[in-house]
Amino acid sequence: MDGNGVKSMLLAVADAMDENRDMLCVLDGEIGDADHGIAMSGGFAGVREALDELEGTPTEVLNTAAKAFLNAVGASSGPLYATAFMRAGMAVKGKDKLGPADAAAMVAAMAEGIAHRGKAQQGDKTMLDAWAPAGAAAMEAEGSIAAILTAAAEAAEAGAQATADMEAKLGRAARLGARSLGHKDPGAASAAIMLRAMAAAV
Amino acid sequence: MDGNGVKSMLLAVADAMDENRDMLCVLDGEIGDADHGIAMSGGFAGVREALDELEGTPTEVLNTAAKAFLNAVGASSGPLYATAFMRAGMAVKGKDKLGPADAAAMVAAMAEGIAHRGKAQQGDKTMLDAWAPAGAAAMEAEGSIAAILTAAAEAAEAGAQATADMEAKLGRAARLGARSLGHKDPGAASAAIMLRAMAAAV
Amino acid sequence: MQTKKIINNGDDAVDEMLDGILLAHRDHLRRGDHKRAIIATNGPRDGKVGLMIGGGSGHEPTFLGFVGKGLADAAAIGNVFASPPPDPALSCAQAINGGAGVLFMYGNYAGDVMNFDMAAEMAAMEDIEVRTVLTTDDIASAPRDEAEKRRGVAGNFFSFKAAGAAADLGMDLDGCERVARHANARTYTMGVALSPCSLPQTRRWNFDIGADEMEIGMGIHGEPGIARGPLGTADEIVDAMMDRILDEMGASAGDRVAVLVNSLGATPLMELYIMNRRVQARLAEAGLETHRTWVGPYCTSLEMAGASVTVHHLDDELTRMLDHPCDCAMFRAG
Amino acid sequence: MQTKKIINNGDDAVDEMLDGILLAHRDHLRRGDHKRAIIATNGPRDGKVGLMIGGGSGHEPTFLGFVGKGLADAAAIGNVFASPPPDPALSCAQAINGGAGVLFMYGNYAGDVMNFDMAAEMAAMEDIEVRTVLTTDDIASAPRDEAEKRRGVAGNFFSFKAAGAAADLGMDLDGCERVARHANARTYTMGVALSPCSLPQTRRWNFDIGADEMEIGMGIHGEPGIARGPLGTADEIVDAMMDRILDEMGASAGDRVAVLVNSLGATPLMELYIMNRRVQARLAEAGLETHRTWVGPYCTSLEMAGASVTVHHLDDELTRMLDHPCDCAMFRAG
Ligand SMILES: Nc1ncnc2c1ncn2[C@@H]1O[C@H](COP(=O)(O)OP(=O)(O)O)[C@@H](O)[C@H]1O
Ligand SMILES: Nc1ncnc2c1ncn2[C@@H]1O[C@H](COP(=O)(O)OP(=O)(O)O)[C@@H](O)[C@H]1O
Ligand SMILES: [Mg+2]
Ligand SMILES: [Mg+2]
Ligand SMILES: [Mg+2]
Ligand SMILES: [Mg+2]
Repeated sequence: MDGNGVKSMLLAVADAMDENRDMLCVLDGEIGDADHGIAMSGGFAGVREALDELEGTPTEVLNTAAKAFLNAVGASSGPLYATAFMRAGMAVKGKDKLGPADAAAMVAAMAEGIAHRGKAQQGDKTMLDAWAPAGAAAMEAEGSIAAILTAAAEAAEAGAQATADMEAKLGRAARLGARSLGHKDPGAASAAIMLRAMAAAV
Repeated sequence: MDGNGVKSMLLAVADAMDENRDMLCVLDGEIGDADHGIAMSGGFAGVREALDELEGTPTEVLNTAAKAFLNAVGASSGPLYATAFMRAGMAVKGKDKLGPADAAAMVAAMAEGIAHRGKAQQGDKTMLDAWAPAGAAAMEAEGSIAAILTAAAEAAEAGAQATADMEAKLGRAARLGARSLGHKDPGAASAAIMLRAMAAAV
Repeated sequence: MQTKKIINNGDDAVDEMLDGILLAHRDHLRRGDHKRAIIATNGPRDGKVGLMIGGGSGHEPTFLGFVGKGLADAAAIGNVFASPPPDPALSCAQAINGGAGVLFMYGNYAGDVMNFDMAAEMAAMEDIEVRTVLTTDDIASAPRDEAEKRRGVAGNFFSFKAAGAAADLGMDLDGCERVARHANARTYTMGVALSPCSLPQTRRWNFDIGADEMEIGMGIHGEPGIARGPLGTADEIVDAMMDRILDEMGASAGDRVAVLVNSLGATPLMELYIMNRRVQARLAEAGLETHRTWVGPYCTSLEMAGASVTVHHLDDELTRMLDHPCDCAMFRAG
Repeated sequence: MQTKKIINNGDDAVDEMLDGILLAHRDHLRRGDHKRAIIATNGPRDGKVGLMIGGGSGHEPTFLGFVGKGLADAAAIGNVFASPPPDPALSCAQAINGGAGVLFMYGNYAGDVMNFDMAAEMAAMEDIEVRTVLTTDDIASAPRDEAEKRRGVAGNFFSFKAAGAAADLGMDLDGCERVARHANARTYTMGVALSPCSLPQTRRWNFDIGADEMEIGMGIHGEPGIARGPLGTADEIVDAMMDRILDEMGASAGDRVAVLVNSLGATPLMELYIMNRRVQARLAEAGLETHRTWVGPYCTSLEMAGASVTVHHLDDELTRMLDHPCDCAMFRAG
């Protein structure tokens, strides 16, 4: 996969976020402030625009996406995904073509970036509960890029599902305590959607 | 009928206004500001309180009612009914006992007071469209006080009904023009209720 | 199901509100002899024309927000959407009469006219000279050739401001009346309502409106307006308002105006400022210069959603009146 | 069916609102290098600590209403209910740095902390010293022993005011930071929501609430609070709030406080003043003296119905800060 491959992956995510915008807002409305779909689709709209003319290496594409996402949204998702994309870009720095191991490294780097920026622990009921298992699954999986991303997406989906049984410790939902039980974390849900769209785009 | 008789008539009206408060608000909501029931029941609540201890002539009772009604409500109804009750009081001044002719004079005086204070014309879609025919019917009717008040109430009811086919010329509804068609004037409706309660109380 | 309100007994709402206002604004407001007569602590003085404003409750910060030095000297307060009876108005007139007469200003509504006229007659019997100027800025409420039938809405604040400044500057009763009439004649308001309000005593919506409808020309008591239509965009709504306002105003390029973009209650500042953007664009397009702009809830209808735009057509005198300082509890200008 | 709003395209709402604000308040506000960085025309100056506040839109007049001489020097503005990204905050810091450093103040939300911290790091690379004080006045949002986890809501205005006065009085960055932390530590807010709000981009209610329910401790972004209950009377609601506030505050008889009774948007002044009546009764009962009171929409959640009560526990220093004059577009004090 070259820079254009990474770009089509991100554009596929942008479409997926548009499709899921309302669903993500509804999820966020249950335990947060009802805007997560807006943040994700708005952020990727910024990415789409910034990548429009760009022909670059995977790292260039990811760095451009990071800045565009951040400036389009702010919010919690902005710094988290900006950091994630920058780390992913660092993980594949200097490469023009990415193989399965690079894809795994990218996913793992995104998970690390989110953990670093957000200072969340697994179990805090955040997007990290999708990204951490996704990073681990990607590193363990074998086969094609698609196979690796699919493994990551599946792990993210399971992780996102599991957030429904967690009490929030961080983010807007943290003040809810036990009232956050039974509601899936919107950031974890969008993480799974992102990875599934990436896998499908390869 | 003595002063106490006048008093029981007014107390009966107070009860009738409480019962019809919501209906009158709904009527006023269609073409006005939805508060006519509040004004009428609030005004007569003031009358009820002011008359509580009073033992007086018909004129004293009516003058007390006038002031109490006015101070309790203001609004359009306040000056109109305050003037009406004062005129009624003047019409029977010096009398301790009222007969059928006095009752008719009272109703006619109320109609005149309302016309004088409001400067409305018949057909303007106001309470005058109930009071003017009621005053005329009272003067024409024969028989007991009850018969006279019943004739007045019937005329007021017909007059109130007819306001539904009028375009408002005065009051809050005046700006509605043709949109006021089909809606009964709330002030005319409460006038009919008042007269019916007075007739029933004798 | 009752509408939601943070109140105690609906019948006590106005008096409890007044208690809360007086507790919050002791520096500016005090009670007169009547509990519904509220007097400026620092406004009335000997030799100055007294300005009394007033009307029904439910429009806060109108009227009490405009009571203070340089603006109104007192306000007579009625029940919700109901003119006060004559007594509080008379009590105001007595408290603010400095020997130079008292000007009554209020919106043109049948009930207000009857009650305040009775108060004016009672004041005259006590040798207090009273003049009355009705505000009639709602251009949707009657055609231009019957302008005197129009009702007073959010724009009344410009007329109050001008009269208050005139009085504070020491003009006599004739002068204050003239300035007040002049200001009112050059004030143009159009409003639109999106949702109903409800009275504290009934807690029922006072009219129905479709989920995608707006009422153009709705009165500030929820009286039906001139037309129902589908809810437009902010620019469409403002254009409809500004077309009519600019047409009525007949201003020449280079003229100055002041602007009020007013919330009827529930409409938040975000929407008002989006409207203001278009208002200013239309004024600029017409070559008019905006001298000052107010944006916010200045004349409300309880919790009604909706907004109005007022344009006040300035001349040198009205500019001086508008810029004259005033010091009120809920309002600032000059 | 979409919620009713007077807007154009929901995605443009924030930028169009900012245009409208800048047109209305040219005397007070100007744009910085970034279109979402708004600077006080007359605040920043050499040698003075710069105060930057900011956060998501939808809370108007927070934050821009508090930008002006004597209060904040700039505000960085985000999307609706979303922290701004680092760039506008950096642009603010650059514009208001007078060589004495810049204080960042904003509500304690995960997104705001991440974005503003990134901006602070970027500013540090340009040799602008930045300190940060988070506002945490919402006592319903975390227990007392985790007070640092609480979110900032309507009471942040007292902390901003104190810090702005400190900076205007020439205190250095250490001093301003100390005053800001001190003010925040003595500010206590409790809120209650009656109806949801809706975002301009979704125009869907962001939560459901029963027709006779209220949510106690609701956040200013519609985040669920601590409990649902049946809607109480004004006195019951205020008592529930004041019980907790007075308990947390631990003031002694004779102490002075300042009060803010705040509308979350749709709740009208009538209800706020009815609440204020009870707030003042409770304060008087506790032997506390109310130095000043603000009542109105100061920190809103779009069109949400509801209200909050903030009590700011004064001492001599905080009284001086509160009384220090300031000159902002949508706010007045001192
Ligand atoms: N500290 C954090 N670490 C990781 N993820 C976080 C953190 N704080 C919040 N999140 C994630 O952000 C999501 C909310 O994002 P979004 O709605 O876009 O931002 P905001 O909370 O600012 O409205 C949450 O569902 C959660 O997954
Ligand atoms: N000038 C008038 N003459 C006679 N009746 C009037 C006049 N103006 C208004 N009314 C009556 O008053 C009624 C409204 O009364 P009410 O709702 O109590 O007062 P308001 O209009 O002040 O809210 C109208 O329905 C009409 O019958
Ligand atoms: Mg969110
Ligand atoms: Mg009425
Ligand atoms: Mg009324
Ligand atoms: Mg948000």
